[in-house]
Amino acid sequence: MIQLYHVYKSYQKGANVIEDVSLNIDRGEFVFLVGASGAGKTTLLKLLFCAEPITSGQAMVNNHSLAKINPKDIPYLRRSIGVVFQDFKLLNNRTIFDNVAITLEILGMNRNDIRRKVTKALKRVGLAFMEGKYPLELSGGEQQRVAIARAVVNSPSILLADEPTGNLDPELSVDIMNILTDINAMGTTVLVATHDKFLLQKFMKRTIIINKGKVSEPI
Amino acid sequence: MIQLYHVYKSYQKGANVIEDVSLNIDRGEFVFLVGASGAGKTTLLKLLFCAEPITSGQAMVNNHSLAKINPKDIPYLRRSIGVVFQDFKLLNNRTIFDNVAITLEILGMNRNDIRRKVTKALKRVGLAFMEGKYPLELSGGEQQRVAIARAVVNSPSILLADEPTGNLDPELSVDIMNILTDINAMGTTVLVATHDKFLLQKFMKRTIIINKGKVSEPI
Amino acid sequence: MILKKLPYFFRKALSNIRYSMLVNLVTISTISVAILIFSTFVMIIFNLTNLVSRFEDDVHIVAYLDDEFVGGNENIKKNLLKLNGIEKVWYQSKENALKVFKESLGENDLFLKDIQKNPLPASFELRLKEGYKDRKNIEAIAAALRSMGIFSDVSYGQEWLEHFHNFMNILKVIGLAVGGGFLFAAVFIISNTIKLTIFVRREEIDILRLVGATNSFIKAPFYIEGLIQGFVGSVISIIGLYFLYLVFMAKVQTLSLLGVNSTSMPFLPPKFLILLVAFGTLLGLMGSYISLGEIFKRS
Amino acid sequence: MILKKLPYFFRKALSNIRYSMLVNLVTISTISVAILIFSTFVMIIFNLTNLVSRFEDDVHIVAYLDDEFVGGNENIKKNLLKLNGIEKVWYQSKENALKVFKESLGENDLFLKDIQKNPLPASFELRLKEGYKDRKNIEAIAAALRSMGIFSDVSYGQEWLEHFHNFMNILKVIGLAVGGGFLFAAVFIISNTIKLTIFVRREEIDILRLVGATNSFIKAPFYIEGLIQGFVGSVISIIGLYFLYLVFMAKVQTLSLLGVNSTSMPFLPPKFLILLVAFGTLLGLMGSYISLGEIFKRS
Ligand SMILES: Nc1ncnc2c1ncn2[C@@H]1O[C@H](COP(=O)(O)OP(=O)(O)OP(=O)(O)O)[C@@H](O)[C@H]1O
Ligand SMILES: Nc1ncnc2c1ncn2[C@@H]1O[C@H](COP(=O)(O)OP(=O)(O)OP(=O)(O)O)[C@@H](O)[C@H]1O
Ligand SMILES: [Mg+2]
Ligand SMILES: [Mg+2]
Repeated sequence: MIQLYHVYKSYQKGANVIEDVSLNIDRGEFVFLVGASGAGKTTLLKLLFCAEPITSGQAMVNNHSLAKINPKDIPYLRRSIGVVFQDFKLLNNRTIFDNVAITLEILGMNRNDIRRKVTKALKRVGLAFMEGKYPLELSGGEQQRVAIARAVVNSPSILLADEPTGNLDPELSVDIMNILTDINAMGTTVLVATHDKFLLQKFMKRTIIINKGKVSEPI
Repeated sequence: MIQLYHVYKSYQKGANVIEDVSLNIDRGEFVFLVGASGAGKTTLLKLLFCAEPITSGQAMVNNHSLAKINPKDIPYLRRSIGVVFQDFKLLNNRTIFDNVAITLEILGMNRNDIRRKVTKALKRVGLAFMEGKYPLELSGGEQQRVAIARAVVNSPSILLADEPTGNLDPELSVDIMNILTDINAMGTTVLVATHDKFLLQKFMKRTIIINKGKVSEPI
Repeated sequence: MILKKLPYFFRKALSNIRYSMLVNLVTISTISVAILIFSTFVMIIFNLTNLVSRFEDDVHIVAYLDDEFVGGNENIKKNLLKLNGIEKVWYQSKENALKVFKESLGENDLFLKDIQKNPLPASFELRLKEGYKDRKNIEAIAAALRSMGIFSDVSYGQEWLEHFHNFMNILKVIGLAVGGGFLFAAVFIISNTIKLTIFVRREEIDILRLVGATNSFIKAPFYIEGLIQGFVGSVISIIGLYFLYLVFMAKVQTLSLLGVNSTSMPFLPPKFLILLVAFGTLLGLMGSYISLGEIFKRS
Repeated sequence: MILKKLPYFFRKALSNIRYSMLVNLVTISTISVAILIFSTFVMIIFNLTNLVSRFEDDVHIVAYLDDEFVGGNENIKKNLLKLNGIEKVWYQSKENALKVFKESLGENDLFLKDIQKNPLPASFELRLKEGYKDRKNIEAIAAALRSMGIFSDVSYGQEWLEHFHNFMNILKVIGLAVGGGFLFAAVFIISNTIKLTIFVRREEIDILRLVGATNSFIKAPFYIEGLIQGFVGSVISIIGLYFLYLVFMAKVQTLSLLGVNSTSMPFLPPKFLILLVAFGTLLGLMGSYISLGEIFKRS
């Protein structure tokens, strides 16, 4: 599903943020990505959905080669990947419902299906009653859950979650992680960047450690 | 320093987000504010620096009555309060240095003092070498630390930190908390909203629990 | 594919307009003003052209019969009517000419007291058909008349025509320059404004891209929004223009200038109004198109 | 207090401009175009006024001496010069008048062949001083001349003056209307554009308020930014105007229209240019002022 082979990424010349990363994540896996602040977690995820180009190396995501992908194909790659952004990236001038619906509208789904799916996703994250509100009227944790709902609403084949519980209390964090493991059980490959040691311990999953751009795995 | 007396806050009529909160925080105290997502932590903090008006009740912050404050005095109240916003609120078109310097520029401090103080604050949060970068070139945790640096740079008499470690790994979180306790030791009243049970346990401080807008304290 | 989604894009555009009401109000009002300037100019040019064509109506040729020529003027008249572009011919005899001249002098006929012989020639006045009143045709007809050999002089206000021609040339140059300038200004200001409104929403665009929207999916609602802005803006500007027109006419009538009235200075005909709205709508669309192109290239 | 911080605000404004280059380019270019339109209009009006004042130079009065009056014309001349507003006086005798008339007829002096008595009167031509060439003064002088009782007729191109007066009236109405319209359009478009640019930065404004900046602290750099935008925009528009002027003059000269040249149609004098720049700068400032007011009231 995700294969990286000697991947490098630098924003400015000289400073490698991702350094010689080789990595293989199979279809249906659930993987934690951990590392200190600034280690490169977000950058690594960004590479996977083409938010940033890789500087060198080879990478395959969902049968697309990241190094050689045609710009026209990027939207289609992204549609198969659900992303929970660290900073949520909600549209402040659209309602919660519309924010979650975007993913489905992009696919050209009809309005009834959209309503059904969005309502279900919002219910799952405990925000069904907030669908008419706007992001800025929500608490930090609520916004984060909207972002999660948007990422999972279409049962993507890959789910990238960047610090998805940073603004959530421990109980909610477990709820959310349960949603992610559920979706994983249904076939989605899940990659979660997190700082939360508690979650790592509670959900014993494959863990990739990233340190100053270099990855390693504890055995 | 901070006194609330039967304070209510509602964004829409009928739904109280803060309900009948009475609270007293003395000069020099260090207080944790904990509660589930959407409990009203951020809202409570917003009341204190006049980002939102209180709906009813009485409140005194730094000798200003929040219910009766003259809009012209609000900037001066805010200058005595350092705030770490849950969503950072950095200026994306200014450098890290300039972002931290704002608080001091507002006070009309001279450039040398500003340079000295900002450099020191950035060093404290481990970002001295990033002063020329822009917020969007920083990782989530780095941005959060810039927000912290901005809040503490002027040694305010009150520090309100909303989830200041949500994007930080456990080690850094402890570092940051140490900064906050240091600043507290020098006289600043500190109020930290957090979900992080680990921090609560490690730093045994007065803890206020907020649940659906109502506060209580474990004895 | 895109066409099938048109209703969706339209809904989206409308809700975008609702979402960012302030920005849209600003944009639409700027478009209105820009087009108002341009359409005011169009109206002025339109009326000037009208006026000029009424000047042209006056154009005629006078052919003075040679005193030595003797012959039936009815015959000549028939021949003249056979010429290309002649609508009507009047004959004026020598006696008649002197009478008219005397009348025009009124009591100041100091010089005529002592006259023994009528010095004025008989003449034919020729009215021209529509389409033959331009300089070229007039000169051609005059040449034809001269070549008949029976006229001592052919006059068609050469000097006046020369001036008129010059004036029209200046008008053309100024009209093209000013009109082009206004057009450019309108296009420029509108596309600049739309650029800003899109810039206000660059974050939205970025987010849409990140969640897998194709460029055309993102752009389509903006195009439609630009289209609507251009349409509404130009309709408003036409309403404004009409209002200005009414105010101007009222003002002009109280000052009773040159007998200007709504017949001599009509409002733009519907054809022009439709063209202006179409033009404004197109500008809105183009503005979005160009601005989006730039913003997409940038990132 | 605020004044002391001026250098700081200036630095801030400059770095803001640098930070949001795109938005500033858009704003400045819009301002340029808006002011360009207005200043083009100012230039046209300026030249028209120039032209008109040259028409006025031609204004003079001719007083025809009564044939029955006998007396020294030198004496009359002296008296005439004593009248208010007279600059120069020329005398033309009866004989001279006839000579000039004959010359003007050239070979067509059909009527004069048989003349026995010179019908033309002697006359005085009066040139007026600057400031006395308007209708009112002319008519006053004419009345004074008539009341002297020695002139059979006083002529000062009454009809022409009438037409001229009418024309000037129309010009004034149109000039005021169009000028006012352009002015309004420029003000409106500029303040709208600045509103958008400030709207682009509303988040920045919100953040500054949250960290304790006073309104004036937040606004000052925007004012200065608006000022700079207005200044740069209007300087650019003047450069553009000059360029247009050169192009127009070149075009006009190749078409050799009406002997227009750089003396008869000069560029705007420095005083006007300075006024235009001052006006543009003020507009930029006012635009920021109004827009900020609105945005601050909103929140
Ligand atoms: N757009 C950018 N331009 C330049 N440098 C960048 C950019 N984005 C990230 N960086 C740098 O790359 C490094 C890794 O950033 P990244 O966001 O991947 O870290 P992270 O592991 O997600 O950290 P965190 O846990 O704080 O979110 C950081 O030091 C950051 O400053
Ligand atoms: N501007 C607003 N308009 C309407 N409702 C709001 C607004 N801001 C917050 N709320 C609501 O008030 C409640 C409390 O929000 P608040 O942000 O105070 O929660 P919080 O305790 O900070 O939660 P979190 O831990 O998720 O940040 C939430 O249910 C939220 O939806
Ligand atoms: Mg990150
Ligand atoms: Mg909160």
